[in-house]
Order: sequence, then structure tokens, then C-alpha cells
Amino acid sequence: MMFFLKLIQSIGVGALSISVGLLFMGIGRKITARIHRRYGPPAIQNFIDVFKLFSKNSISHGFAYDLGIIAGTSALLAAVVFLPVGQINLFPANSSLIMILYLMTMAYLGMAMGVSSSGNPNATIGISRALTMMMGYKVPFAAVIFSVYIFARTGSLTNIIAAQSGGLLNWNMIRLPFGFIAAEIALQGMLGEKPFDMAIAPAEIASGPMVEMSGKYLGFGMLQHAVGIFLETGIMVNLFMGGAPNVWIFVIKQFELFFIALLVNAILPRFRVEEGVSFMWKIPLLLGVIQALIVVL
Amino acid sequence: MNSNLIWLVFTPLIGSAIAAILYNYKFLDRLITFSTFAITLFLVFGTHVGQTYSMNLNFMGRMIPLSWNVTHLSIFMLYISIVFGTILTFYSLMDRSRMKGFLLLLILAANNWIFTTNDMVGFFFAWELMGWASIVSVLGGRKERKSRHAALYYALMSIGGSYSMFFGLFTLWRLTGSFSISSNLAYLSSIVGVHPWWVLGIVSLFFVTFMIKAGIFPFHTWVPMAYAYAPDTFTPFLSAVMSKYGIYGMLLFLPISLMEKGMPTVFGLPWVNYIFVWIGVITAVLGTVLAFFQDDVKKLFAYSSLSNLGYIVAAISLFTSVGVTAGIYHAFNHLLFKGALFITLAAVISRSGTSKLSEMGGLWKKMPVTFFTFFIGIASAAGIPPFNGFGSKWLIYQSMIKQHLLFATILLFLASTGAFLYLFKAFHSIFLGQLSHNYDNVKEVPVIGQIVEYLLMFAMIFFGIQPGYILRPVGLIVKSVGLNPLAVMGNGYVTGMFSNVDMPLIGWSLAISFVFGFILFFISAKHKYVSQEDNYTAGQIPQDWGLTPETYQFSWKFYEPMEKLFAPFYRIKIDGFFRGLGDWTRITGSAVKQVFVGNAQIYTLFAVVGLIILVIAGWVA
Amino acid sequence: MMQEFLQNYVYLIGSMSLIGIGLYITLTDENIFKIIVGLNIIESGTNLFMVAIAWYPKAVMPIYTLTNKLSINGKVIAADPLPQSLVLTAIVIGLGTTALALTIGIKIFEKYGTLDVRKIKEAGR
Amino acid sequence: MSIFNNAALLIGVPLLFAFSIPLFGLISKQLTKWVTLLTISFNATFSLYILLAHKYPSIVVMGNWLPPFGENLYIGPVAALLVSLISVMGLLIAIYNLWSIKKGDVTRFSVLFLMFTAGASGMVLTGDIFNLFIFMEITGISSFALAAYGPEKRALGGAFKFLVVSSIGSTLYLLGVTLIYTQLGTLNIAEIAARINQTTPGLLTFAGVLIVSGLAVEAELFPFNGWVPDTYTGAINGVSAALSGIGAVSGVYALFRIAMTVFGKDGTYVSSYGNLNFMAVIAVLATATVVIGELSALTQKNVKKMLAYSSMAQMGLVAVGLSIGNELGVYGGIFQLVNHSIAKTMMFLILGVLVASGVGENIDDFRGLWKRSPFLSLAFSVGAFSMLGFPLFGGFWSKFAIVGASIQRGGWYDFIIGLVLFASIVEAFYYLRIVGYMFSSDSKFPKLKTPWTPTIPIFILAVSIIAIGVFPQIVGTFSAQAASEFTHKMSGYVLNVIPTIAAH
Amino acid sequence: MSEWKELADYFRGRSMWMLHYCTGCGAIELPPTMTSRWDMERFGVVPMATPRQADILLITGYLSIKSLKRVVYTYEQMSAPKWVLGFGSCTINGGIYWDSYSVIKRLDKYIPVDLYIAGCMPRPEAILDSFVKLRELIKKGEAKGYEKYVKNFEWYKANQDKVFRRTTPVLKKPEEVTKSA
Repeated sequence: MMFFLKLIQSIGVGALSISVGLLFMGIGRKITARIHRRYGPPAIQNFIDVFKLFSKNSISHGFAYDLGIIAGTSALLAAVVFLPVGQINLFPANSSLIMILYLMTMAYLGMAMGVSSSGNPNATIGISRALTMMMGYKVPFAAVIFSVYIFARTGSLTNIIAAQSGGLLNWNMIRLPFGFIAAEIALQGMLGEKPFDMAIAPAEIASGPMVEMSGKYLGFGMLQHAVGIFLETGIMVNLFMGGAPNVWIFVIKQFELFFIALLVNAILPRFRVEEGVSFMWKIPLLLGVIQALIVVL
Repeated sequence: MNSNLIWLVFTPLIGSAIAAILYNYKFLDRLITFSTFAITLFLVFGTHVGQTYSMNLNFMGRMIPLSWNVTHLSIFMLYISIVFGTILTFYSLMDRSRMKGFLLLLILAANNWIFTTNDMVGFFFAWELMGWASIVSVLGGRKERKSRHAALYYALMSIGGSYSMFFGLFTLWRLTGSFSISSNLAYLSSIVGVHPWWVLGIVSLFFVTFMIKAGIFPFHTWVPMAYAYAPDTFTPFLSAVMSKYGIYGMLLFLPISLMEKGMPTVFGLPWVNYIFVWIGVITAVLGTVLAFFQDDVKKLFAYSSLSNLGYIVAAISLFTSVGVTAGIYHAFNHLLFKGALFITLAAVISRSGTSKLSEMGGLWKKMPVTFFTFFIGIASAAGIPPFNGFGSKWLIYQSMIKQHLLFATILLFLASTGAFLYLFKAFHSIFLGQLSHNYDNVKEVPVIGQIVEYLLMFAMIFFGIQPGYILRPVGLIVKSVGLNPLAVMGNGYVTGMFSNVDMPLIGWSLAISFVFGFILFFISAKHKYVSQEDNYTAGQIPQDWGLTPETYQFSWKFYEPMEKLFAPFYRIKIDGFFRGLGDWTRITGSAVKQVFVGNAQIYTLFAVVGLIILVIAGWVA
Repeated sequence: MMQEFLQNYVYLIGSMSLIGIGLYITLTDENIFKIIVGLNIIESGTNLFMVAIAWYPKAVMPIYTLTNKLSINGKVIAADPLPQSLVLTAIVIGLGTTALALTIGIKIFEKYGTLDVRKIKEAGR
Repeated sequence: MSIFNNAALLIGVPLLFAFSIPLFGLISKQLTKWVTLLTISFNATFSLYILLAHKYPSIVVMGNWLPPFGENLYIGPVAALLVSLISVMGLLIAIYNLWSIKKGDVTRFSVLFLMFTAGASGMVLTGDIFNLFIFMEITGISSFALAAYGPEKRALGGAFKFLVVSSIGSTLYLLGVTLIYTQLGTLNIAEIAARINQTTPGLLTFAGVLIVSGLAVEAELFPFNGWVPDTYTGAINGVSAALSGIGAVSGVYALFRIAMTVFGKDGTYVSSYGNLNFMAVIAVLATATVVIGELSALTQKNVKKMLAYSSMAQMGLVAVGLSIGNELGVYGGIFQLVNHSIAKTMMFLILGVLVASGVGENIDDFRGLWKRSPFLSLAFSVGAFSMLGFPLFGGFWSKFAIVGASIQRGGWYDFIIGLVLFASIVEAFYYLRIVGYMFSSDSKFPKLKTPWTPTIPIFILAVSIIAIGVFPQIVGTFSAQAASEFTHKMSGYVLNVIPTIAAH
Repeated sequence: MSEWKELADYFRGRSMWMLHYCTGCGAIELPPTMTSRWDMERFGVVPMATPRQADILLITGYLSIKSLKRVVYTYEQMSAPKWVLGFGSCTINGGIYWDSYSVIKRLDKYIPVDLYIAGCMPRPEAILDSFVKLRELIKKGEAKGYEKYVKNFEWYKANQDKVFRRTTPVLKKPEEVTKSA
């Protein structure tokens, strides 16, 4: 009984993450359009896109391709159930942040495996860039999360949230400002927004990993991105903004973070890969290290 | 009854003699190797903790007591090494590479001896035996010249290491008059407060040996060469089992805690331990960074082994309960996944005939079972949760964080992220991408190989989801070295300090979300399978363009941006130090041999000068 | 005084000089046969030294006859006979060595075409 | 049958047959080799009988003159072990010679070989320092001639260098003996050893320096070992084997008999009558020998030359072991002497077979030898592994003991053994390089046809290396007794020879 | 089932991802169409990088025979509900290239065109108008070019082969080339 309850709740969280993610993407397009002085598509445009993609015929390069792309979405969905979302915290004893991060790696691995098995070098180059960039943003992010670990004396997201309870001034965002800025820049890379979107550069490598994806495969890709946005901003909310009392506030907090990322995305051009990585290893890492020193000493 | 400890050593020796006699009958040789491993495994079932045995060896005209003592650690190491060896030799039944069965059995004998002995004479004997047997085993790789060079390099490092241990054990003998490991360790513990520097010196003599065997940072240079150019079916053993001897040795000596004994501490750690943590971290990062750019797949995974051993060393050097648990647990995990990876590599290399990443590609269509084994292997190696590599990495981070070793942890995290990069590079370049027409006739490995691969897949998933089966014995080991073991809540839990990870839960979560993924996949519109030629080529028609699968495969300079980033670090060559030492020795040698000029008069002159010097010495004295 | 010194040490000095001369020849002369001669001179020096230690001033020959008393009042006055017999052996051995050396020298001249000891080298060390 | 208890037969029989061999040579030249073989096999049987039936310690007196007045042979544990070693090596080399010496002056070779064995046995057995000189000269002269044997030009050059250096050496030795005689009026080793403290320290030091220098020529210690590479390289392989397996053994024995028994203090590590500690001197010389020998061998392309330098270095290692002076060190040194003798003899014999089959002496010619002649390459590797001290091979135990002893001794021996171990790493490099070359498969040459006669000694030697490696007691028991003889001067040697003598 | 189809068609009409094959001068009209002035994204039209992802193929002008080959290949690589928009007169009758030996005159003979946009070149307003028209056609289920292509595959192939044959070189051997030069 408990099992089914949890199962249904998990499905609910998964659906929530997908819809919030897609909505964010749509709103993001709208906002970007407004920044560009355009009108922009409707906010639900991405729902339309996803539905269209799933209704469209597609080509595949074999079972590794299918499996990889399914894994990309599924693993993220599997990770999202461990994320405390507002009052919904399905597995409070199991919300270790590192575990969630590593589970997300499964999604990257699946995605990378799928698109690379298509045999298109553009896809592989895209993956190579994405992974290189991952190396870039994971390091400052690690600096930040380990600082938070030491600061909060816990590694579980549930407990980190609990440690921040009691108002705005207890938020890690205020208490660990350098870490927050570093993590915010890392989040930009994690979301794959400009200036760190070299992995999917359409003009250079024909949209990179997505080059061979058609129809439902692209749909899975969009879902993965949606869940990814939800998960990554959700982690940030839990780490720095003290979680949320309920889902709506949680989503609003997520949107705040996403909004910053969007603004940056809308006005900046793209880095080259090594520039991106070295940027990540200069400013955010420096901030993260300063934060770490403050925490440790 | 207790004499079965002796038979643990003698059975492989006898098997080795038989295998050496039957060396020319390849299959029989392999069969005997396998069955000896199986028999030894059977013998291990009969051993239990606390079993001791001793006998006297007549040596130097006096009786040297040889003693055996089975501890929790030794029985754990025995099980994992022999089970893996059995699987490997079963796999090698069908293999055609030039692995020498009798040498593997000699190593097995040494293996059993090292893990059960309680006297340093036996330890040293077995260590040397293992050393030379592995050196000769490395010799038979696919590339003659390179494997010869690798074996030579390995031999020199290894011999240097064993001489260092030679020194150490005799120094201990001079101090205590005993060869017994346990009493010597007790002696060292007792004097550590009085003469910490002495203890440090003696222990470091041993640690140099262990570091060389495990391939830890300043002594890592032999690892990539030896791993890469050893016979393909020997490399799994080299990486999975033999690197653990060093770890075992370190675990023997680590309980001599320098804590509370007046040594200065850093972050609550004795500074020696702190240095070792950093050595481990440097090894981990170095292995990762160097692994990015390898084109030889075995070399790549050799660096990966290096990196993982760095993790282990960093964890066990902390010598906290979490650290030691994590280290031993990671040693087991590394044995499992790296063994599986090297076995699949052996399969791939034997089928494709190359170990160059830039020459392979697209093999997943031809070797699906191998592909899945490799996939699960790299997922484990990257530490992805439901598979077996995660728990130990997670514990390692926790143990480091607990000591507030923040920068070390960040670097370890960097190494782990980097691990994902190079693992994916290997994965892509071997199995994904375009299948060259050279490999049109490549087949899946034979049934024996497939059985082994299924077994390893199962093991990696099983021990990932049920870590309790490993953590319980590890807990006993941790208890036996005098630390508090971590609580094991259930078979499915990895219990950390702050929270625990419920592995079956992750498994369920993944499984259910996969089910949903597949449902979505199958209810949505149809897909059709196309060939690899039908690919986006920016409108160009591949046939007109002269496009071949090889030219449309991206595996050369996979992480080129990284190369630019890491370029400054490439100028630092540790290897260069040893090579420089070698060159210096060679130059000195050529200079020294000029002494023998080949002229009778000069020789006479030498004699006369020598005489005069001696006379003067006598006069002065 | 001088005479006494000479009496006591003349053989010793002689033998040492012979050894020195022999060594000098051996070390400096490039001719193989001269080197062999040098070796022979060293040997003679050694033999002289051995004989010399057996003798001391006013010693009698070590052969017991009625007139030749070997000891007076329990004090031995005869020369020591043993070194002399040793010298005989040494001379024989030296002869053998010299003969062999000369043979080898001749063979060397045949094969190498030179007697210069500096040219008898193996190529490369 | 008391005549067969007389160890003088070990010298007498070979000498007798040596001089009667020209008579056999009149019948057939090939017969002389068989006579040599039979004679040495008598020696081997007899010496092994002495060794295994534990017929020692005993003395053999000449003409019923008891020591110190008569000349005597002393068969202690050391002598029994080493004379067995010499005889057995001689026997095996003689078997090899049956095949290898075909052309040229077979008769004279046989004469010289027998003389050589007899001389070496005599050096080990004798109890008189002047007789030691005589046997040294017999060994020397026969080995000069043996070294000059053969068609090659370089043999003559090598032999001449040996001759010159060795003559100087024996002269020095003789001077030293004379000086001791002036002091003590005796030539008997046991008596000198017992009365050594009655001498003038200055003169004794001088005599000791002369004797040590003279014997160091035979024992191949630097700087008295200039002849080694040239002579070993020049001589035919059978002779090189004999030089390293027999000649060097007796040389080292003589050196340490003088340094330990004569100059040594009972039961201590030092030999310090006189001003100079000769054991320390020898230790320094031996270390220099090891280091220089190994470094010189490192860059050799010619395998034979490499083996020559390696011989030198190994003798240095033996001397290091013996010069440590404690029981463990002497044990290790003698054990190492046995191991080195076996392994190096075997390697030279293998080289001889290979050269005769047209393989060549250069290291490049060894490529792919595994495919061409598995037996020889395996045996060579066994020898190399024994040299390097790998476990399951004989060399492990001796190296183990030497290192253990020097660390037990401590002090500056730690430093010496560090240098020695460094040199061992260098040695590992060049031996393993050859092994690696042999096991590579890039050879286009056909299989070798190995004649069976020379494979007998090679096989026996290879098996004995492994046997010693697995059961070190085979040699260990004897070398432990030998160690006790060497380290206990009075009870081990002097009192056995002259029971009535008073301890000083 | 038909309701699903209608729903799908409705969404397809509102999310048209285009691949612009920029051969002719029409390409220059697309950037203003995409950017702030006209903003085609409000119709759900987004430029895509590869044919795999795209729904509509924009042929923006004349096609030489050589580029036709690529267009056909690209068109065949697109996934099933796919539409072709011909830009300007060049795709209708050859336009100013009506007498060129190397440019095809009627695109319709080679791949099925769902909608032509008149003009030389059509302005962004016309392009946007065409998107709206295409959306209506799709919603009505009348834009079925891709099915036509499958149904009349032989005919299309025969037409394509006829022109592709002309791409083979007239001068077969290199000697002839040098002679004529």
C-alpha cells in the first residue's frame, strides 16, 4: 500500500517536473523574445512541440540509440523523485545530494550513448563539448556543495533544508554569498544556456547531440531538458533558498533562478569550449574556493 | 586441519608445475590453470578467520619460523582475488592471447601466501615471486617491442621496490630479532611515541614498495606501459587483483597510528596521513587527466586504474572508520568493474585485432553482450548509483568531508567527473559511432566468454543493489583494525554519516521510470531503423563524397579543448625523472667502463696504484 | 756505520730496487718482451728478498756437520734453510711463467703483427 | 682402503693423469678428453663422498710430519664444499668439452684443464700459505694457457693481460708471505693464525696489504681485476666457464682464508691484527667491484663481455657477503659463491653452444631465441633469474642472506648494501633485457639443432638452480657449516689442525 | 483515432520546425523573418539545423541540378509529416533562370511542393502569410505532399534521374579536357 502510494506520488512528481520544465522552457522563449523586442510564441508552445514530436514518424539507428535516449529521460525522472519539492519529500532519508548528482550522470551517459551510437560525428563532437563543459562547471559546483556540506554538517538535502529554516537570513544564499554566485554561474553551464551552450551550437555542429534525433527521440530530448531544468534549479533552491513550504513557492523560487539564467542567456554570445572551461575554473572556482576557505577556517 | 593454509600455497605451485610441463598444449594448459584456481577456491572455503599455522624453515643454519594467520582482511582479499581469478581463467579457456598459465598460478600461490602469511620472510618471498612472475607475464603482449620495454620498466621499478622492502624488513629484524609481522607491528606501535622518526623511516621503506606495486603517484610511471602491453587476458588480473597487494600492505601498516603520539596534525590527521591523502588525490587527478588523451584503450584504462587506486589510498590514509570502509569497499568495486572492463577489452581486442581507439568504432552491433557488459562497467566506474561503483565513491567523499579536507574532496570530484569523460571516450570509440567495414566479419565472443560477461554484469548490478554483502565483511575488517565499523542497516543500504542510500530504492526508481519511458516510446508514433550510412551529412551524398565509415567517425583528439587547457601540466614529466635516472646510470656506465682500457700495462698500473693506496691507508692507520 | 748498514740491508735494498726496476719496466715499456723481462726482474727481486731474510751477518750454512755447529749455547747461528728451498720452488714457477709468457708473446706477434702492448686491445669496451 | 681416505688424491690423481695424458694422446687425441672426464669424475665422486658422508673436518699430513712442522691439507666444511663445487663444475665443463674441443691441440688442452682443476682443488685444500702460492701458480699458469687456447686472436691478448696482472699479484703475495715468515718463522696457516698477535703490527699490516692485493687479483676485486673482461671475452666459452666457475671460487676462498682465518680475531667481525681492518678494506674494494662491474656491463652489446663484467660484479657481491663477517653474511657469501658458480658456468656453456650453432655473441642475435631453441633460452633465463635473486631460484636465498647480514651488522654496511642493491637494479636491467630479447618472436631464422652432449651439463645446472631455489637446504646446510668455520677461527680451523696449540 | 489525427494535425500546424535550404536570394529574406521585425517564432516556426528535426523544407530560390541532388537527399532524410515550401518564381518556372542549362525549372517535378510563395523574392510578410496558409492546409489535412511522393515515387525518381544524368561530365577523359583547352 505504502509502495503504491509512493509510486503514485513519484509519478506525480515526475509529471510535475515535466510540466514545470516545459512551462519554464516556453516562458523562457517568451521572455527571450521580449528581450529581443519580439512577440514570441505562446507560453505553452513547448507542450505543442513535444506533442507534435511524439506524433511524428522518426528514424532510429538501432536499439542502443533507443535505449540511450530513453535512459536520458528516465534516469532524470528517477533522480527527480529524490528531490524534496516543497512539502513533497518522498524519500527524506535518501535525499543525498551526491547521489542525485551521480544519478543525473546516468542520464548524461544514456543520452551520450544514444546519440553517439547514431554514428554522426556532429553528435559526438557535441557530446565531447558537453562533457568537457561538464568538467568545467562540476568543479566550482563541487566546491560549493562541499562547502555547504561542511557548513550544514550534513549531506542530505532534507537536512540542508532543515538547517536553513527560520527565515530569509538563514538561507545559504545569504550566508554563503560567494558560493551562491559560483553555483549560479555553474547552473548556467548546467542548464546549457548561453554563454555555455557550445554543445548544441546549431551553426557549427548542426545542433550537436540532437543532429540525428527526429520525432519522438527529439521529444525525449526535450523532456530530458525539461526535467533537467526542474532538477537543477530545484537543487539550487534546496541548497541556497531553504527549500519551500509548498510546491508553488518552490516553483516560483525555481523560476527566479531560471529567470536569471534566461536573462544572461538572452544577451550573451557563446564561449569557445576551452574558454568556457577556463572561465569556469577562474571566476566561479575562485569564488567557490573563497567560500570554502571561509567555511573551513 | 590448519595445514590447508599450506595447501593454499602448494596447490597452485603444483598446478603451475603441471601447467608449465603442458605449456605447449594450449588448451590443457588453460584448463589446468582454471581448475587449479577452482580447487584453490574450494580450499579457501575451508579456511576461516583466526586459523593459524606455523612451520620452521631451515635457513641460514637456523630455524626460521614461517607462520600463517588468517585475518578478516586476508580472507576478504583471498575470496575476491581467487573468485575473480577463477572467472578470468574460465574466460581465458577460449582466449588465444599468449597468457602463460603457469605464471598466473605462481602469482596465485604468491597471492595466497601474501594474504595469509604472518612472517616477513614468507611475505617477502611471495612478494618477489609475484613480482617476477608478473614481470614475465607482461612480456608476452601483442606488441613485442613495447611489451618488452614495459616489462623491463616494470621490472626495474618492482625490483627497486622489493629492495626497499628488503631493507625495511631486515631493519625490523635487527631491531626485534623476529620476522613475525604482527609482533613487529606491535613493536613499532609501542615505540612510535618514543622514536616517531624511526618508525616513519621504517614504515616508509615498506610503503615505497606498496606504492610501487599499487602504482601510486611518484611511482606510477610503469602502470600505463605494463598494463597496456601485457597480454590482454593478463591485464585484468594485473589491474583488478595485483594492484590490491599494495593496498593490502598499506592496510597492514596503517594501524600504527601516529595520532596522539606527538606528531603534528593537520585537519585532525597526523601529517603523514595528510600527505598520503594528498598523494592519493594527486594520483587520482593525474590518472584522470592523463587518461583523457590516450589513444590506446588499455593505456586509457591503465590510467583509470591509477586514478581509482588514488581514491583508495586517499580514503584509507584517513584511517577513520568511514575512510577505511570506503577504501576497502572501493578496492572491491574497482576489482569488479575494472576486471570486467579489461575482460571485455580483451574480448574486443581479440576480435578486432587492434587496441587503438581511433581504429575501432560501432562494434556494438557486432558484439552486443560485450557492449552491455562494457556499458555497465563504465557506469560502475563512473559511479552511477544502482551499479557497484557508487557506494564506495560516496563513502569516500563523506570520509574526506568529515575531516574537512575540502580541496582534496573537490579534486577527487574533479577526478570523478573526468573519469566519466574518458570512460565515455573509450565507450564511444570502441562501441559507438560508425562501424568500419574492416569489422564486418567480427563476431560476438564465444559462449564461454558470454557466460563470463553475463556473470560479471550480474555481479556489478547485484553488488550495486545489495552492497550489504560486501559492507558486512568490510565492517568486520574495520573492526579488526581497531575502528568502529559503520552500521549496516540492511543488505541494500550504504550507510554514510549523514544519510544513507537505499540502493534497491534507486533501482526501483530507475526501473519504473524506464518502464514509463518505454511505454511512452512504444505508444508514440512509429520509428524505422536506418543504416549507419543514412546519416545527416549536411545534404552531401556520402557515395559522391567518397565518405567511408572510418572518415565519418569522430574519435581522434576527442577532447582537444581539454588538451589546450592541460597543456601546461604536460610539461611536468614524472616519467622523465626515472628516465633521466636511467639515462644518467647508462651514461655513468659507459663512462665507468672506460676504466677497462684493454692495456695490460694500465691494468698493472691499477694494481700498483691500488696497492700504494692500501699501503698508505695502512700507514695512516 | 755505513758498512754495517750495507751489511745488514744491502740485500733488502737490492731486492727492493730490483722490484722497483722491474715494475718501472713493466709499466713504461711498450714492448711485450721487455715487459716479460720486467716481470722476470720483479721475480728476481722477490727471490733475492726471500733469500735475504734467511741470512743475517755471520750466519753459518744450515748443514749439520761435525765442524759446522748450528747453534752455540742454544742460540741458532745457522741461516734459515726453508726460504732457500722456497726460492727454488719460486724460481721454477717463475721459469714456467716466463716460458708461457714468451710463448704467448710470440703468438701475439704472429697474430697481431706487433709487439706494442698498447695495440693489443679488443675493439669496443 | 685407507688410501681412499686420503684427500691428497684430489690433487694427486688429476696431476698424475695430467702428466700422463700425452701418453694417452699417442693412442688417440679423443681419448685424452675421456681420460680427463674420468679423472675429474673420480675427483667429483670422491669430493662429494667427503662432503655428503661428512668426512670432515680432517687433516691430511704429508710424510707423517704433523703440523706445524709438516705440510698439511685441511678439509673443513669450507674446503669440502668448495672442492666439491670445483670438481663438479670441472666434471660438467669436461662433459661440455667432449663436444666443444674438437680441433686444435686437444691433448694439451686436456693436460691444462686437469692441471687447472688440480690447482684449484689444491688451493682450496691446502693448509700452508706457500703451498697456496704454488697451487695458485699452477692454476694461474694453466689458466693463462687455457685462456690463450683457441683460434681467435683476442684470446692471446686476454691471456697476456691475465698473465701480467697475475704475475704481479703472485709476486705481491709471495712478498707478503715472506714478510710473515720473517716474523713467525712458519708457513702453516693454522700456526700463523694462532700466533698472529706475536708479530710487529706495522710489518703485519704491510704484509697483509701485500697478500690481500695479491689475492684480490684472483678474486677479481677492483682495482686488481683489469684482466677480467678481456680474458673472459677472449677465451673460448668452456674456458670462460671454468674461469668463473672454478678459478674465481678458489681465488675468493684464498682471499678470505687469509683475511678471516689468518688476520681475523676469533668470533668478531673484524680482522684487526695490525693497523688495518682488512675486512673493511675488502668490503670497500668489493663494493667498488660490484658497482663498477654492473655499470660497465650495463651498456654492453656483446653478451659475452656482459657476462664477463657480470662475473666480476658477482664476485664482488660474494666478497661483500663474506666481508660482512658475521655468520649470516659468510653464509650468504658462500651460498652466493655456489650460486654464481653454477649460474655463470651454465650461461657461458649456453653461450658456447649458441656461438657454435652460429647465433653470435651480440645481444641482437638473441632475438627470438625462444622460438629457435626453447631449452637453451629457458636455461639462460633460469640462470639470469638466479643472478637477479628471484625467488624459486637459487640466487634468492643468498642475496637474501647477504642483505640481511649487512643490515644486521648495521653501521656503514647499510650504505654498502644500498650501493650493492642499486647495482643489482642495474644488473636486473641488462639481464632482463636479454631475457626480453629472447622471448620476442621477431626472428626469421630457423630452429637451432642443439647437440645433446653439451645439453647434459646445462640441464643439470639449470635443474640444480631450481632445486636450490626450492630447497635451499641442499647448499644451505653446508654453507652454514662453512660460515661457522670461517667465523670461528680457533674452534673452526686452528684447533682442528693443531689441537695442541694454545689460544692466544 | 481520427480525433487523435486531427489533434495531431492541429499541433503540427502550430509547431512547424523549418529547415531552410538557402540556395538563392530568398535566404536573405529569412533573417528578418526570424528576428524582431517580423518574428516568425510566434507562429511556432523555428529554424532547425538538420532535416531529421525539421517539419518543413524551405527551398529559397533557384536550384541547380547539383543542388537538387542534395535537396532530394535532404528531403528523403526528413521524417514523415513533412512539407515543402517553394520560394519565389525560380521554384515555379525557373524565374530569371528560365533558359539556364543548369538550373531546374519546375521544382514540383522532382519533389512534391505543398505551397509556393509568389514573388521575386517574396518579402517576409509573404513568407509569414505562407506559414499561416500552410498551417490551415495542415489542419484541414490537405497538405499531403509527402504521401504523394511515396505514392508516385517512380515518377519522381524518373524525373530526377533524367536531370541527374546530365551532371555526368561530357568530357570523359582528362586528355580531352586539355585538348579542348
